[in-house]
Amino acid sequence: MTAPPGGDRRPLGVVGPAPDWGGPLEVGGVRLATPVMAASGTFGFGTEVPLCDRRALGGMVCKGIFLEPRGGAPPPRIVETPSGMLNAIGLQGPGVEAVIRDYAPLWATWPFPVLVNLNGETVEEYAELAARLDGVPGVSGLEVNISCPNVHRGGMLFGHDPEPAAAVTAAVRARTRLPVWVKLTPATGDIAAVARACEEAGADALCAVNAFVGMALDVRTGQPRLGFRTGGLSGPAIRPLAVYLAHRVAQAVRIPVIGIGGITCAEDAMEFLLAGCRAVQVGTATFVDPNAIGKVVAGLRRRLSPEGAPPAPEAPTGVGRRHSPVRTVAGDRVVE
Amino acid sequence: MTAPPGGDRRPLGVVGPAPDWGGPLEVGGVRLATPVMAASGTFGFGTEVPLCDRRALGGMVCKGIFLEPRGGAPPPRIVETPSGMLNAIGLQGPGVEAVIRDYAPLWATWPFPVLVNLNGETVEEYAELAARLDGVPGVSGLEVNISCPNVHRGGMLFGHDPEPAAAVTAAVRARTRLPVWVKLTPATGDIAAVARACEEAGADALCAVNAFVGMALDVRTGQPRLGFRTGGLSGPAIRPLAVYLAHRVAQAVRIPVIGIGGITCAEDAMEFLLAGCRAVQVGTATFVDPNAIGKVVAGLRRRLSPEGAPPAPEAPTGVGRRHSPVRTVAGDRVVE
Amino acid sequence: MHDLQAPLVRRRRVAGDVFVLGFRAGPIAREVRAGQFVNVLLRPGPLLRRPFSVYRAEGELVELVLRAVGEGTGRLLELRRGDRVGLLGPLGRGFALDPTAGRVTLVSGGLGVAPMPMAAHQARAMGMEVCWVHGARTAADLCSEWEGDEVRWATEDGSQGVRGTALEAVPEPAGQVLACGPIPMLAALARRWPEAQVAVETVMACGTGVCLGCAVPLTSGVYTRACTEGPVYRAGSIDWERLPAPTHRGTAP
Amino acid sequence: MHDLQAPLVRRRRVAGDVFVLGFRAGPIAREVRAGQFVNVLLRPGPLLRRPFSVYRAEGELVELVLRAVGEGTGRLLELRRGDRVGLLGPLGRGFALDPTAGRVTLVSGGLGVAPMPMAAHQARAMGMEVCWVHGARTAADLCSEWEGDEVRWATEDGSQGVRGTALEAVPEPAGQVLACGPIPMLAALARRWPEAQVAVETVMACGTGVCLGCAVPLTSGVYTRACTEGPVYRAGSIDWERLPAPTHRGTAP
Ligand SMILES: Cc1cc2nc3c(=O)[nH]c(=O)nc-3n(C[C@H](O)[C@H](O)[C@H](O)COP(=O)(O)OP(=O)(O)OC[C@H]3O[C@@H](n4cnc5c(N)ncnc54)[C@H](O)[C@@H]3O)c2cc1C
Ligand SMILES: Cc1cc2nc3c(=O)[nH]c(=O)nc-3n(C[C@H](O)[C@H](O)[C@H](O)COP(=O)(O)OP(=O)(O)OC[C@H]3O[C@@H](n4cnc5c(N)ncnc54)[C@H](O)[C@@H]3O)c2cc1C
Ligand SMILES: Cc1cc2nc3c(=O)[nH]c(=O)nc-3n(C[C@H](O)[C@H](O)[C@H](O)COP(=O)(O)O)c2cc1C
Ligand SMILES: Cc1cc2nc3c(=O)[nH]c(=O)nc-3n(C[C@H](O)[C@H](O)[C@H](O)COP(=O)(O)O)c2cc1C
Ligand code: FES
Ligand code: FES
Repeated sequence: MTAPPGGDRRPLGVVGPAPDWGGPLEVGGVRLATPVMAASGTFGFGTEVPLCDRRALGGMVCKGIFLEPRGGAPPPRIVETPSGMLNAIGLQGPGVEAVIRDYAPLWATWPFPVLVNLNGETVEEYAELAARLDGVPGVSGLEVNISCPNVHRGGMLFGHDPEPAAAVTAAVRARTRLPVWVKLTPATGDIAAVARACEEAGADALCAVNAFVGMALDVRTGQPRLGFRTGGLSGPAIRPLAVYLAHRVAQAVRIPVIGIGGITCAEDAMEFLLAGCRAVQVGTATFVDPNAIGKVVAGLRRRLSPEGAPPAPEAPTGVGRRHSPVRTVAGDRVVE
Repeated sequence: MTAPPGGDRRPLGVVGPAPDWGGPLEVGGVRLATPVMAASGTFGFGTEVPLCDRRALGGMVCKGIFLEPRGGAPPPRIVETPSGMLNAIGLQGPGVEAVIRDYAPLWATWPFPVLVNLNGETVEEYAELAARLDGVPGVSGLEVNISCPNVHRGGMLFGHDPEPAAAVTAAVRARTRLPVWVKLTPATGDIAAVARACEEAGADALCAVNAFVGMALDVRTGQPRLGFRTGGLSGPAIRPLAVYLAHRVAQAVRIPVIGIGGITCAEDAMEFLLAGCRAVQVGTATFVDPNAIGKVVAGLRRRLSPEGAPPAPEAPTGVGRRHSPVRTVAGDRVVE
Repeated sequence: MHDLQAPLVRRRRVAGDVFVLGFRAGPIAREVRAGQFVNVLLRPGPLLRRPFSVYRAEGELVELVLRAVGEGTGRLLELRRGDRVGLLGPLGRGFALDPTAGRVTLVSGGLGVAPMPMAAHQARAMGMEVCWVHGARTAADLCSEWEGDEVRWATEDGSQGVRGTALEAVPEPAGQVLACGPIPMLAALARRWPEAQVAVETVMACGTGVCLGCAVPLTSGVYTRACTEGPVYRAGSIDWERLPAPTHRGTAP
Repeated sequence: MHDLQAPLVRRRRVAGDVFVLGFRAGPIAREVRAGQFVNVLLRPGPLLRRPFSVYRAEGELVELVLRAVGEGTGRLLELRRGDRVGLLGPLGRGFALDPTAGRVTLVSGGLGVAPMPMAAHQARAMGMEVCWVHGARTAADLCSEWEGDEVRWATEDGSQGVRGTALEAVPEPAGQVLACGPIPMLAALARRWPEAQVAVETVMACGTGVCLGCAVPLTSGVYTRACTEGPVYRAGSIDWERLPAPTHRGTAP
C-alpha cells in the first residue's frame, strides 16, 4: 500500500506566513521581478499576449516544447465547463531549434526571466532538450513538464510515481547548469512522495500543479467533445484542489514551490502564498483577461504593502513575520 | 511503478450507448425505480428533504454511518468555491443501532430502495456494520464508503490502493447477503485497478466518485476556512473529472457503475450514462434545489422517451441500441 | 415550506449602505414568523443559495435587509424591479415569544436588525410592551426604521445614543430578551442573559436540515443545525468559544 | 486591440429569434474591418469569453447579430440598455477584398450573415458591385436587413427565394466570393470556388492567439489559429473533413 494521496491523514501542519515581498525575489535559482508568473501554454512564447502589463510579470514559462516540432491534437481542443475549461492542445509547437533560433534572442532582451517548459517521450529526450538549452542566452531556467495530460507517450506518465519523476529530474539536472523546476501532476496517489523524489534528484523548485484529467461528452452524438477524447481541467474550478496539493508539496520539501491552479485575482494568489508557495503562476485567467497578471500583481501590491497590511493577527506558529492581508480590494477579481 | 491514473495512455475506448430506460431497472442487485438516486450525505436519512418529487427517486443512499454515533467535525463545515463547495462534515451521525431502530422501519414502507453508507476505521468495523444490517427490513443494500475525505482514520485510506479496497469489500461481502456497492475515491493513482480489485472481492456495483480533497484559506487570518482544515470538493466544478473517472471504472469492470459528481440536470446525467454508467446519484444539486432529482428525472424522461429521442445517429461502435438524446429541454438545468 | 420564483417589487435604503428589498412571495409572507429565514437562489449567480432573515412580511411581500459584502449580496443589490430570485422558505425555528413576560427587549447589533420588526410586531400583537435597543458603528449605520414602544440607540463612536454596543443601552428590567448581531455581542449577552433568545448565523449549504453544514456547538457537547433547530437558540445553550463567525471571500472588506 | 467595458445602447430584431445588439465601443468601431470579430466577456456569466463577428460598425457603435443558443448568448439577449459587457477586439484577420474583381458575391447561410454588412459596405466603398445571397431554413429565419446592389434569397423549404441553400442561388459570374455559414455549406462552396474567402467558427478560449485552442486543419497538414491567421481562410486551403462544427452544451437544441 503506497501512502495515501497527500501523504497521511494527520491534520495538515499550519499554513505558512505570506512572503515578504519588497522587491525582486530569488526563487529556485531564478530572479523574479514579482511573485506572479505566466503559466506554460497560456502565454505562448511571450509575443502573443496583448494588453498585458509586462512590468507586472514576475517571469514567464513558454509553451511546452519537444525536441522536434509537433502538430498537436485534433480539434475540438477546448471545452468550457463550470468555472473551468478542458483543453487538449497536444503540445503543438515548434521544436527546440526553432525556439533557440526565433525566441531566445528576443527573450534575452526582456526584463523578466523566461523558463522553457520541457517535454519528452523518454528520459533521454528530456535530457537532450536540457543539454541543447544549456547556456542559451535568453533562457533563464527549465520547467520539466512531467504532468502533461494531453500526449499519448511520456508527459504525465513520468509524474505519477516517485521513481520515474526522479529519473527525469536527475537526467535533466545532469545535463544543464540552468535552474531546474519540475512541474507536478495532481494525478498521483502521493504527491508529497513525488515531490520529495524530485527534490532529492536535484530540482531547484517545484511547480504544483498541472491540469487535472477530465472528459466531457456530447450528449447528441454520445462522443467525447474533445478531439483527444480527454483533456486537462484548469481554471477556478480546480483552485481548492490545487491549493491543497501545493500545500502538501510545500510541507514535504525544502525547495521553493510555485503554486498553480485557478488563480484569477490577488486573493486567489494569496491563498497559494499562505499555503507555503514562494510564487504563483496564472494560466486560464489570461485567456479571459489578457491583463489578469497585471491585476493580480496590483492587488498583491495593495495587500502586501505596509499601508495595505492590517495590524498583523497573531501568527499561530510564530514562524517569521506575517503579512496578513485584510483589505480585499473590490474590482481586482478578474474572472470566475 | 504503479499504473498511471486512469490506467494507460491508450485512447479511451468509445463511450457506451445510453441505457434503455423503460421502467424500473435492476442495478447491482437493487431494483431502482429510475436511474437517478440521491447521494449519501445529501439526502439525510430520507426524511429531511422537502419539496422533492419522491416518485422520481430511483433510490437513496443514507448519510454515512459508523457503528457508533459520531459528533462530526468542528465548524465551519462548508465553504463555497467556484461552481462547487468544500465540505467537512466529519460523518456526524447516529450509530447503526439508531438507524436500525429509527429509520429502517420507515424505509421499509417507502416505494424506493434505501442503501446504507458504511464507514469504519478498521476492516472489522465495516464487517461488523454489514453483519448488523444484514436482514434488516428497509435496508436494500450497502454502499461501502472507502472514500470519505473527512475523517482522520479509515475512510479514504482504504480507497487509495487495490489491496485495502479489496480487503474491505471482501470482509463486508462475507458478512451480508445484501447487495454490496463500493464507493470509490478519486484520490488514487489508478482508479481502474482499485475498481477491478473491488469487483474481484465481490462487489455488486461500484459508485464513482466521492468528493475530491481540497482546501481554502482565509486570507485575513492565513488559516484554513474549514474547521477540519481540508474538505471534499463537490458540485458542478468536478463533473468533468468525475465523468472521466466513472468512464475509466466502467471500462475496467463488468459490474454496473453508478456515476456521481456535479450532476445538476438531465444533460449532466446523460454524460455519465453515455460514459458507461447504469445509474447516477445527485448530491450537491439537492442543496440548491430540493427537487433537483425530480427535474433530472423529468428531463431524462423527455430525452429517453421514444418521442423525445431523435433519429438515432450512427453508433460508431454498433454496440447495442442507441438512445441519443437530442432535444435539450430548456429549463431542466437547475444549478451551476 | 415553499420554493418560489419571486420578483423584486420594491427597494429602499434604511442606513448608509443597507437596503431593504421587497419580493412578491405571498405563500411565504403568510407563513413566516419572526426569526425565520429564506434561502435565496440567484441565477446567474453563485452555486449555493444565500440565507436571509425575513425583515418584514406584509401582504404578499417578503422583505429582506442587507448590505453588499460579497458576490451574492452584491448581485441582490443590483437587481432591478421585476427581476426574479428563487426564495425557499420559511426556514428554521423563529423566536418563541412569552406573553407572560409582559415586556420584551429586542437587542440588535448592525444587520442584526433583520428579524426585529417582525418580532416587535408579533410581540405587540400579543400585548407585550416592546423596547428595541439598536447598536451600530456610527450614527449613519443605524437602521432608520424601528418598531415598538420605545427605542434606544448605541454607537461605537457615540455619535448617536449611548457610546458602546447595544448591550450597554439595554434598560432594566429587560423582560424577555431577543437578540441578533455579531457573535462577540451575542456571546457577551449570553453571559448577562443566558435565557435570552439569540438568532445566529452560520455558513449554510441546504438550509433545510440535510447537509449538516450549519453546525452550532452547544455547551452540552453536541452540534445542532442552525437551519433547523436554529437559527434561534437559548443564549446560554451555545458554546460560543467554538462557534466561528462566518468568513467572507467576496470582494468586500 | 482594445479591451473595453461597453454599454448596450440598442437592440432590434432582424429575423425570427435573431437580434442585433449595438454596444458603444468607439475605438473598436473605428478599427474593425469586415470579417473580424470581438470576444465578449459577461459578468456574471460563464468563465470564457464568447466570440462574435462584427455585424456593423457605425460611429461609436459596434453591432453584433445573434440568437440564443446557450448560456452566453442567452445572457446577451437578456441584457438591458446600459448594461455593460467586456469587448476585446478587433480580433482576427478579416476579408481581403480585391477591387480588380469588379464584383463580389456574399454568400451567407443562417447566422453567417454576421460579417456581410461590413463586407458589402467596404466593397461598395472600393467601387465593387455587391451581390448578397442569403439562405436560411425558412422565410422567417431570413435576415430582414441586407446591403449591396442585389440580393437573392434561398430557403430550405422554398418559402422565400430559391429552394435550397444559399449556394444554389449564387448567380454566375460570381466575381470574388466571400462566405460565412454552417460548415457543410462552406465545404460545398469550397469545392465549387476554392478561391472563395470563408469565415469559419471554432471554439475559442483566448481569441488572441495564445491558447492554440482554435485549431483549423489545412490541407497542407498543419493547424492554424482561427483567431489569428483566421477566421477568414481561402476556402480551398481548409481540410474540411477534419474541421468539426463547434458543439453546444447549453439549453438550446
Ligand atoms: C439564518 C441567517 C440569516 C441571515 N440574515 C441576514 C440578513 O437578514 N441580512 C444580511 O445582510 N445577512 C444575513 N445573513 C448573512 C448572509 O447570509 C450573508 O451575508 C450572505 O450569505 C453573504 O453572501 P455573499 O455571496 O454576499 O458573500 P460571500 O462571502 O461571497 O459568500 C461566500 C459564502 O459564505 C457564506 N457566508 C458569508 N457570510 C455569511 C454569513 N454572515 N452568514 C452565513 N453565511 C455567510 C455565503 O452564504 C456563501 O456560501 C444571514 C445568515 C444566516 C445564516
Ligand atoms: C470568429 C467567430 C465569430 C462568430 N460570430 C458569431 C456571430 O456573429 N453571431 C453568432 O450568433 N455567433 C457567432 N459565433 C458563434 C458564437 O461564438 C457562439 O454561438 C457562442 O459562443 C455560443 O455561446 P453560448 O454560451 O450561448 O453557447 P454554449 O453552447 O453554452 O457555449 C459553450 C462553449 O462553446 C463555445 N461555442 C458554442 N458554439 C460555438 C460556435 N458556434 N462557435 C464558437 N464557439 C462556440 C462557446 O464559446 C463556449 O465556450 C462566432 C464564433 C466565432 C468563433
Ligand atoms: C490551453 C492550455 C495549454 C497548456 N499548456 C501547457 C504546457 O504546454 N505545459 C505545461 O506544463 N502546462 C500547460 N498548461 C497547464 C497550465 O500551465 C496550468 O498548469 C494549468 O492550466 C492550471 O492553471 P490555471 O488554472 O491557472 O490555468 C496548459 C493549460 C492550458 C489551459
Ligand atoms: C455535505 C456532504 C456530505 C456528504 N456526506 C457523504 C457521506 O456521508 N458518505 C459518502 O459516501 N459521501 C458523502 N458525500 C459525497 C456525495 O455523496 C457525492 O459523492 C459527492 O458530493 C459528489 O457528488 P455531487 O457533486 O453531486 O455532490 C457528501 C457530500 C456532501 C456535499
Ligand atoms: S444548512 Fe444544511 S443542514 Fe443546515
Ligand atoms: S482562441 Fe486561443 S489561440 Fe485562438
